[in-house]
Amino acid sequence: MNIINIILDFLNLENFISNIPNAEVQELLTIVFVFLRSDLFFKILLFPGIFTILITVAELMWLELKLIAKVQLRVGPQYAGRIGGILQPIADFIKLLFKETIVPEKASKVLFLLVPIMLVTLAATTLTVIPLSETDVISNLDVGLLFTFAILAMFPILALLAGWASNSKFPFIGGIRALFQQVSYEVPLWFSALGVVILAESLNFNSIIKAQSTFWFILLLPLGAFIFLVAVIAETERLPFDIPEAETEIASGWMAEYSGLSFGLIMLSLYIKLYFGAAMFTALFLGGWLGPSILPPAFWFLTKTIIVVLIIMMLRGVLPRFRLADLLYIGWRRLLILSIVNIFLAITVKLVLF
Amino acid sequence: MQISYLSTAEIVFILIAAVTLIAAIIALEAKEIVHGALSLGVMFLGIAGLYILLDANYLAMFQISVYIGAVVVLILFTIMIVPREIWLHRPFRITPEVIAGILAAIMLIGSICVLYLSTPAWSLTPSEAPFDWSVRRIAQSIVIEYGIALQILALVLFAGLMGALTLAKVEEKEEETK
Amino acid sequence: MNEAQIIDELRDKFGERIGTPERLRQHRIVVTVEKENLLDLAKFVKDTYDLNYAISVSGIDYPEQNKFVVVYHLCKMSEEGHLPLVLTLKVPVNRQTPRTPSLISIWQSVEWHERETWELFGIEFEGHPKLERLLLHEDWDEEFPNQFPLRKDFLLEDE
Amino acid sequence: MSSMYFSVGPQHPGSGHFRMKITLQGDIILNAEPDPGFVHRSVEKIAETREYLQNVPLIERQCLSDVSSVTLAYAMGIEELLGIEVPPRAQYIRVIMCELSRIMSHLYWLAILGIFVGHSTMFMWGFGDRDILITETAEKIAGARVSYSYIIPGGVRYDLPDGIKEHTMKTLDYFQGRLKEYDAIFFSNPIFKRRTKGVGVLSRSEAIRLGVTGPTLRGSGVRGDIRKDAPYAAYDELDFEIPVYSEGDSYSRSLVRFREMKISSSIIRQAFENLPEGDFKVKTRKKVPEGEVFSRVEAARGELACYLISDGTRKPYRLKMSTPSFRNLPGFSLMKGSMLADMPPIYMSLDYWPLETDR
Repeated sequence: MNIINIILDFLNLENFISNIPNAEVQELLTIVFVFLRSDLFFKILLFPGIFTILITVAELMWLELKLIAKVQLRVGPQYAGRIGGILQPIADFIKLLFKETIVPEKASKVLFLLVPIMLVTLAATTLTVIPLSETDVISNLDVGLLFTFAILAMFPILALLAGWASNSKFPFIGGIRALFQQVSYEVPLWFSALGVVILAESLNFNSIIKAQSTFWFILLLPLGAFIFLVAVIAETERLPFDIPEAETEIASGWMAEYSGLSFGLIMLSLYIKLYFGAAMFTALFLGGWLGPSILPPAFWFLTKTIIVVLIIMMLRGVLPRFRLADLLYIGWRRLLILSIVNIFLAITVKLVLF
Repeated sequence: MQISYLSTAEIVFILIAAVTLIAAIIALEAKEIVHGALSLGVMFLGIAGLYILLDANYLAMFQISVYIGAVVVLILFTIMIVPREIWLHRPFRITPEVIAGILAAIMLIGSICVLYLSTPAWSLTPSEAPFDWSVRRIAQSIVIEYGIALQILALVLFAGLMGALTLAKVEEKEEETK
Repeated sequence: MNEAQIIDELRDKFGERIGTPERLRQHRIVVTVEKENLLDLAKFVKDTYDLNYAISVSGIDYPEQNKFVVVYHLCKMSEEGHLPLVLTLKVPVNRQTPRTPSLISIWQSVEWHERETWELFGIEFEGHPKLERLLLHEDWDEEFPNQFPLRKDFLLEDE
Repeated sequence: MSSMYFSVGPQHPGSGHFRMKITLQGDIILNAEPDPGFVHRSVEKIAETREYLQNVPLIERQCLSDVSSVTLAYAMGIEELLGIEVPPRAQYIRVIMCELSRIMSHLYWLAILGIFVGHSTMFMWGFGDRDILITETAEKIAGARVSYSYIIPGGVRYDLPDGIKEHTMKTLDYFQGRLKEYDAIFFSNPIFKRRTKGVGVLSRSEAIRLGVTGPTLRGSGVRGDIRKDAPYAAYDELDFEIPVYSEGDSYSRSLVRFREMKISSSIIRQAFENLPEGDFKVKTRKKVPEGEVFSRVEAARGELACYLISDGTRKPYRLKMSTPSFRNLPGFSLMKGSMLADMPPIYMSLDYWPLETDR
């Protein structure tokens, strides 16, 4: 019995439907209501679906504002909401909602407007396979890890398309940079996750998490965890790898021409992606929802994820931006080799411990 | 009283197939070449959807990450780097290539028809005893059953890669001497 | 190398071809030179005294005397710093046909200064590679044809 | 491979009121041409229509981050023409204000450099400390935060207020602690070093040939500083060193400015210690005798020269300001051949101030 069912019972719409004379419409609506009352719909809409993600992401934005403000000896948002401007991201989003969306002249209009929507859709899709607890997962896919990587592989296309569709030079350079960066950091990302797969003997997130009940994999594969974290930061375009958005070089890069709601959607997708990267790190290396059973597993998962996100955010306070050439150098010459070493380490650990 | 005559899997199949086909046609016919490349990506996505319908999740994921994550990205990148004018204004003319293409299409469709007619039982739903698609099973079949074939394939690929690198190197040197 | 020496040497070397070198105050020497002898003098001071550093190029408008004066301020820069001495070259230019040779072949650093002087005074520097709009806006010529803001006959609105 | 042309500025987060015309091939900058003039106000022309004293607020508008040095050059020129001797107390106060201005300007530069390489903390710290520490001290002395028109021909406008010495000393103590933190978080940062070391190298001879000035020159190994070479105000009575780095890259130019902030605070301390008693201003006449004068000061961005011609009236006949930013314009040629990502560090290491160029 979930909250949607309670609300539907309260509204008592089924009674109303049974009075509809047309039998076909009646049956169709009945099927819709069965879906609305189902567990799947609850998972998609409320927990661990859209609602939870939006709230988490909004509060992550607020945490970032506050945390960076602390580092920079400022106060940060204060007025929206009672506790230190906790509603600031929501206020920001509402502001963006009412701003005009300007499409540049000679831009490829359909693509230009489609890209933010696709970005948010993709970002949200990845979260369907991340388990907040053993049961709180929308789809317990047997190839969950591969699925997330497959979706991640589609992000650079969208960044490139955003840059191309804007028909403007800075976004185009930004798009190309995003492509370079994300494609080349996908390789270390895959390879470092491979170590985990070797240890857990599975691509399913729940099985991977369960395999960590004795040791978290960060203890067994510290090198892999480090590579994975770096690659996640690069994939999510956070500092020090925010090269595709480098403001002072190429004026916000591939999202330079976006404004209003479409810009809001892009920011939302980037934050969902950040949350998703941290969630993946949690699931692969920090034992996911494992934790003392005093509190529910979802609490442990969210706590660990938020801590990882905060670590990534803290980097923004202390590190400047890399050059693209340095980034590619690190990716191909250092991380790739290290991640291959990591696979050998994983095999060794596997042979010794299990 | 029956709402639909098709099962859910069949509806989904028809939708995905339609999207795939339309995307394939757009990929060939689009005037803006970027749109064409994009619909190629959509087509690959549709094919991945078909794989999922056939319970081949592993294959579907690789379809997405290899074809969309690598091939489409490469195509898009190449298109965007090359100046736009080259792609525009290609008048349609019946050349030997066109005739050959039409012939090939007829042969392909014909052979598919022959295959379809010669296959007795044909169903969209997965077979009764589904093949074990688990990752462990795939790994075993790749490494143990087809291990030698894989090694040879890897060697061939490696040789090809080295050859490509050598060729690229030679060209670079020639450019330098110029 | 003191100022009196430089003045003497310049007088000996160039004689009538330049105006009398004048010591204004400590570290400041002013030489007036016609544009025909400008390049010779510039080469000489650069080679002899190693005045390798051009500080500024300015124009002055004297409408009553029907002339512009282009003023070069030169000094010596070594690894250990400036020499306090500043040599000033003054080049009178006819106001009707304002042309003078550019010193860019001797001091690279006068490039932007000469371009600015060209733009604001209308003095043409022969041999300057790029005399193009620098500070004024692009449609200045349409709005104020043949007017140069730093000339004395260009009046501001509140004058 | 075809090249790509675009303008950085005037509507760009990394340009200021100014434009760079960049031609890019791949990721390499083929050509970078500065295009100043977006904020040209013809200060030199307006100065010819105003009286000498009225010009003080006018000319300090050309460089709002470093107003003291600009007005000091102008005031020194007039004093030389009038033949008056400025009282020693005023000279010391001038030194204090000039060094405060220098710190202010360098902090501004440091903050912008921070955000240019993507370090937002340096940006916030730089601006925060500039506003809270330095600008406030200047306000206590001169009565305004930025454009205080404090240095006038004949001395300074007001005497120092009571208790300013203690306040400044306390501020400087705190500020020097902050400098250590800047070093820890920014100048010792490996990514910052990687982005600036060996980037935009200007050799010693080339620096002299192009006629660059100030920290840009000193970052190339030339010990050129007017404060030492042709001392003015009270600089010849104070003990300070000139930081010089010989690598000539963006990093050494940045380090020169960073060390200068520390040296400036020690100069201010010395000036307060040795501050003589006496007048802070002498009477001047409104009419300035005929003549010409060329006065030079070392502003925050380099040598600032003021060429003043008087025809014996109340207004200057011609006033030419040769500003350091204008003279650093050839430095933009350093961008040729470097990557697009090197553009912000090179641009900022020149410490270019568009308003000063345009005047």
